Amino acid sequence: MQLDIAFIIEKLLLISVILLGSLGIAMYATWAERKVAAVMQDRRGPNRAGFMGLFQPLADGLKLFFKEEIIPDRSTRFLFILGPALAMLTAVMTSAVVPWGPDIVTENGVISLQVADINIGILFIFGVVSLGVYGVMLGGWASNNKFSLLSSIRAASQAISYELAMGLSLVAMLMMTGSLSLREIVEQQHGFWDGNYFTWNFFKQPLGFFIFLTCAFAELNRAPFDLPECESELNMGYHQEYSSMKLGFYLFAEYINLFISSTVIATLFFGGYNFPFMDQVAASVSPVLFAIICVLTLLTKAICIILFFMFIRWTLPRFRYDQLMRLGWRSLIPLALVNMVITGAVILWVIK
Amino acid sequence: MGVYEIIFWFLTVMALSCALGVILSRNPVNSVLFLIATFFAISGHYILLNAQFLAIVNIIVYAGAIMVLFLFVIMLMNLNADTEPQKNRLVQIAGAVSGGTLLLVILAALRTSTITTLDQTSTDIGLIKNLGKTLFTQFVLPFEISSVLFLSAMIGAVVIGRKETEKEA
Amino acid sequence: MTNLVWLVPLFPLVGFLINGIGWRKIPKTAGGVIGSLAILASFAVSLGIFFEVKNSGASTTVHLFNFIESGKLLIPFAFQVDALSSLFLLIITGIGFLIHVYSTSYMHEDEGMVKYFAYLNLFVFSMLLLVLGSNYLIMFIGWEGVGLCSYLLIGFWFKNRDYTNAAKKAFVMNRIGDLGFLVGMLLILFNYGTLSYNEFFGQLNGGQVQLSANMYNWIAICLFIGAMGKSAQIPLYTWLPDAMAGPTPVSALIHAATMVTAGIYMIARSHALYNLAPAALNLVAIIGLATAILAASIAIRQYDIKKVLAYSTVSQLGFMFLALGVGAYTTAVFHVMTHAFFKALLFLGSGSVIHAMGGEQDIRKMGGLNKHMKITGATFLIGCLAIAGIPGFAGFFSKDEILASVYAHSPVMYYLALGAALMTAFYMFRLYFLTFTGSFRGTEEQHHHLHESPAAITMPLIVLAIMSVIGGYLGLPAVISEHHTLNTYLGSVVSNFNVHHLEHNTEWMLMGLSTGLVIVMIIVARVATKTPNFVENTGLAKVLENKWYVDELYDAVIVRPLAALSDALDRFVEKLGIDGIVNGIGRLVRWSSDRVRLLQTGQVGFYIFVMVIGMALLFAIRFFGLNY
Amino acid sequence: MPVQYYLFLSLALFCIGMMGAMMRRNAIIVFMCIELMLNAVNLLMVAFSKMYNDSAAQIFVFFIMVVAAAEVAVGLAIIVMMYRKVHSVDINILNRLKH
Repeated sequence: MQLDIAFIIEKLLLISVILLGSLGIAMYATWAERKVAAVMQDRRGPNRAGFMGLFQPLADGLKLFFKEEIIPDRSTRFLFILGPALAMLTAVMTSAVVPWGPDIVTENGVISLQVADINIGILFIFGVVSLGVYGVMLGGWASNNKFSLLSSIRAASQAISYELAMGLSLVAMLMMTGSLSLREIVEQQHGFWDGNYFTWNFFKQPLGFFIFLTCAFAELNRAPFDLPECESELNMGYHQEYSSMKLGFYLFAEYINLFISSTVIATLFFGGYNFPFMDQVAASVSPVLFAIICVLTLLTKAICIILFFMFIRWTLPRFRYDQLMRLGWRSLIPLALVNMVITGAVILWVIK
Repeated sequence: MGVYEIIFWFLTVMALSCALGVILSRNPVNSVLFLIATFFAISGHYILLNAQFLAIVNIIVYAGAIMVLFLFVIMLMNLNADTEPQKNRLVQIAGAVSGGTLLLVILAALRTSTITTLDQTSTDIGLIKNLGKTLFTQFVLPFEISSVLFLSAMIGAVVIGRKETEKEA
Repeated sequence: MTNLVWLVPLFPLVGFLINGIGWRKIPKTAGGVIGSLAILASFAVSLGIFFEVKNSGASTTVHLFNFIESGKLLIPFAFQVDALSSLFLLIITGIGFLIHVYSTSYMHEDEGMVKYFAYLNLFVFSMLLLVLGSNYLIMFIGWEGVGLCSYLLIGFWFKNRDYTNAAKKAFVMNRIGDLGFLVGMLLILFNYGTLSYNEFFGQLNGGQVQLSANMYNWIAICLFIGAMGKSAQIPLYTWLPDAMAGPTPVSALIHAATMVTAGIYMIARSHALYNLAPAALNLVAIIGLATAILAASIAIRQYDIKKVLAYSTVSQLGFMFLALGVGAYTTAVFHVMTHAFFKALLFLGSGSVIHAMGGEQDIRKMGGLNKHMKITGATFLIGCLAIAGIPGFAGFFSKDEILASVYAHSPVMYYLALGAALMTAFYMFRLYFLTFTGSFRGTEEQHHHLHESPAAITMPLIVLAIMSVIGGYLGLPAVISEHHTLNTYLGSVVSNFNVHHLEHNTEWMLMGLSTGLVIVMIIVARVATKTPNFVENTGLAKVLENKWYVDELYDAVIVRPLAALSDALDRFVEKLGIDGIVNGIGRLVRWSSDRVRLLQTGQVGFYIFVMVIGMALLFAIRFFGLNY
Repeated sequence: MPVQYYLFLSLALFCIGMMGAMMRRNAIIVFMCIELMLNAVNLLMVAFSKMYNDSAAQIFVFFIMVVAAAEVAVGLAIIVMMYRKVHSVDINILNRLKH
């Protein structure tokens, strides 16, 4: 295996850009959340720090940084620190396989806008997502607090339960695409209309999309599935004992997750960086500009989905825990299975 | 020593030390974490051996599901280091010595075997396409049987774990 | 007619099945009639067969079906119809019928009468099978069948402990003999591969298989042991007197006329073998002579009417074996026939007496019965004359022929045999005089009860009395007539072997000697019983009364040591040895598992530990140990 | 990379798992040690798969995983029930099963 310095530099650059971008978007996602909440509750929201409160996330971050770091006396210190670190790590790891844009073909070579095009990209996402529960669980357990423990156990069981339905819903989609590589999946959704039908998977797997979306809500611990941190039952949830930047990591990881999963949803179901008439656009602009347009398209889609998440959060009431479990095991999994069978039948006898 | 060797030795050391951590750490949670790390190291080896699919499946199944269950159970029981009574020294030494003896014996037995070097060129047998073909043609019957096994294990687990109602007791 | 031979045993079998299955339901009279008719039918068929065989002189084998088919071994279920077997058929069915008729009256008071007839029919069936079989196996089946019936009938009144003991004794004694028979049979099978008479005798008379003389002797002796048991010869004779426990007609049929002669039949049948086995033949003669003398001597001092007759039977059987032993086979068969007539007559007569006396069997309590039972007395007298050997009666001819043959063989044996014959005359007339003459010595009640028996009892007596007179004319002595009817008739099957014909003068002399001495003995008996006084016997008489203490001897020599041995085996080998081993194994297992159990601590770690050690050892052995 | 290295590595992992199973009393740890042993075997399987260039060995890894997963499901259920009964996961307490 030969190490290519230029290759490494290129990848490192890409990684840092993506990381910083994700962090920035996550930051403003907190702002957006508050704004959306304000709009929906017919109030103003943050409006002091900067124009329309645009500096509010920075202020929050600074506040968290400068707050006193408290590690509970009876906690398991190492794991207590490891928890938020893992949460953050798994949150950002997913971004590695997302194709942010088409390859930029220049005279010097091809620059890929994807950190790693591995042929099992979706499985990688799954692996990382399934690891995501460790952060929550370890943190909750290490806090040595009953409420933390309970909520972390809730989070873990919720995550495991919904992972199943999520996987099954994706299996149906993978049967359509025939590939596990995200880049290939995106390229199959090239454009918007291939002459016969929509190219985007959303139109091919609507049921799968809804199941996936529901599961994404649960995985992200967002309302109406925010049982792990439901204040009325468990005080503050698994990060009750956390303070300062460790708490910030947890909260931040959630918003990064929100962003990344929105990106993944956009990639899987809404064509990723593809947009209608992209061929015409590609022909008329330079490759770099075209790549930028593509990235922006993807980001737009992701932001739309984030907003959708937020609307839902402030619209629907929270489930009860048994309802949550019943929904996962008795509704979504059978539904996903049925979807899978139907898809298989269609592929076998209709499409050929 | 190329990158391949460096990664190999790194993963090997990591696997062995984490495996030792599993059995030596007194806190069950630490054991679980060490085991997860071991699985990661093993997955890394899989990737080195061109078995990417297995590597990721290993992570999903073991790290993502099985170990979560372990952690889950441990947390449910709130097991700490002090909850496990220590075996007496003699038993531990006996265990270690016998295990080591087995290791030594087999190592000595295999020491003289002919050395086959694995080539580092990547093969595509680990690709999901090839695996799928093998699984659904040659091994389709074991596959179906394993699904039955899964089902029965699931039912068994549910039945065992069910809370006994007053009627049954 | 010959082809219908299977009818002969079939009728008794059917009778047995009817009576045997329905013995609780069938009325007594009907049971008796069924039983008797079955035998009568057999007798009729037998008669037809007899005359056919007599006319043609042919000997045929009637094949019914294959009994055993295994590899080279083929044993057919076939009947041998020839002069010998048809003669026995007549004796069995004829006398059997008479005794059935007799039994209808004699057993009428008994509640198990139908069952009794079933047994009797089964016996006749088995006996017919015995004589009809064309090979040793069929004979053996019949042999065992009659043994079984004998056991059942001896113990017919099984509520009496002594009777069942007697039955058991008979059974066990017979078993000993049967073992000999079986061994002999297997030896034949082993050496010749067949049990069929025709093939076997064919092989003996110049077939491919030639055996050493020793082997012939051994086979013959083995078969003779079987005959010993069945025909009550020394040393296996003691069961027969005890067998008198059964109903009297049974004694007459089984233990006098038919079953006990099975041994004679068998040896006569196997004469071809015995001709080749001189040592065995000598043994037969010696045993026969010894039995004749011993039994006769015992009979002299017996007081039980049936016991006297029983020992007489044993003695007469001894005579028959003596005849066989000197090679006079037809003479033995002749004596079987005449003996069947007069011994059946005597037994039935004694039955009539016992019947009249209300079950009393002790002749010391009898006397003067002639006044009350004329027919019984007269026929009994004829029987006594016949057995004693008074010229003109059947016994004279057959016994005289035996004596003549023995004289020709060895004068010493002749004198001994003559002594036995004289004792016979003495004890028979002692019995007769004590029973039928003089004054009654029983109780008043018995005296009033005395009466002549009904026709069903007296008719068979009369018939048998006539037969006892004329039966002997079938074989007139050579001095009177050169034509010996029976020998001629049997000639196609069996003829005498190595028997020298005496000069006529010698024969006359012997006849005269025996007749004179017999008459002297009768007079002695008359004198001895003129004034009966039954003082306690002493000396030799006491020994005789106690049957030479043979039962005690057996008890001391065989039974007690055996019992002691069994006891010792039980105590030491069984309890200490075998039980010790068995229980010891159990205790060992328990003890060791008690220890091994400790290994099973239930601690999984320990299990794995042991497993790992085992694996390590296996690997070590495989790779560094023995190079195999 | 000689295939023996993988052989030795997997052997070492296996023996470590075995030692753990012998040395520990916590049923869950013992269970994890068994998982470790299974994984050691899996690793060897994959190495051999590469050596012979045959995917059948990898399929066997799947089956081992299936068995392991089923085993974990049932085994953990048993451990939970045991804990519910005796409030301990000490396998030495389970030796009462022999009576």
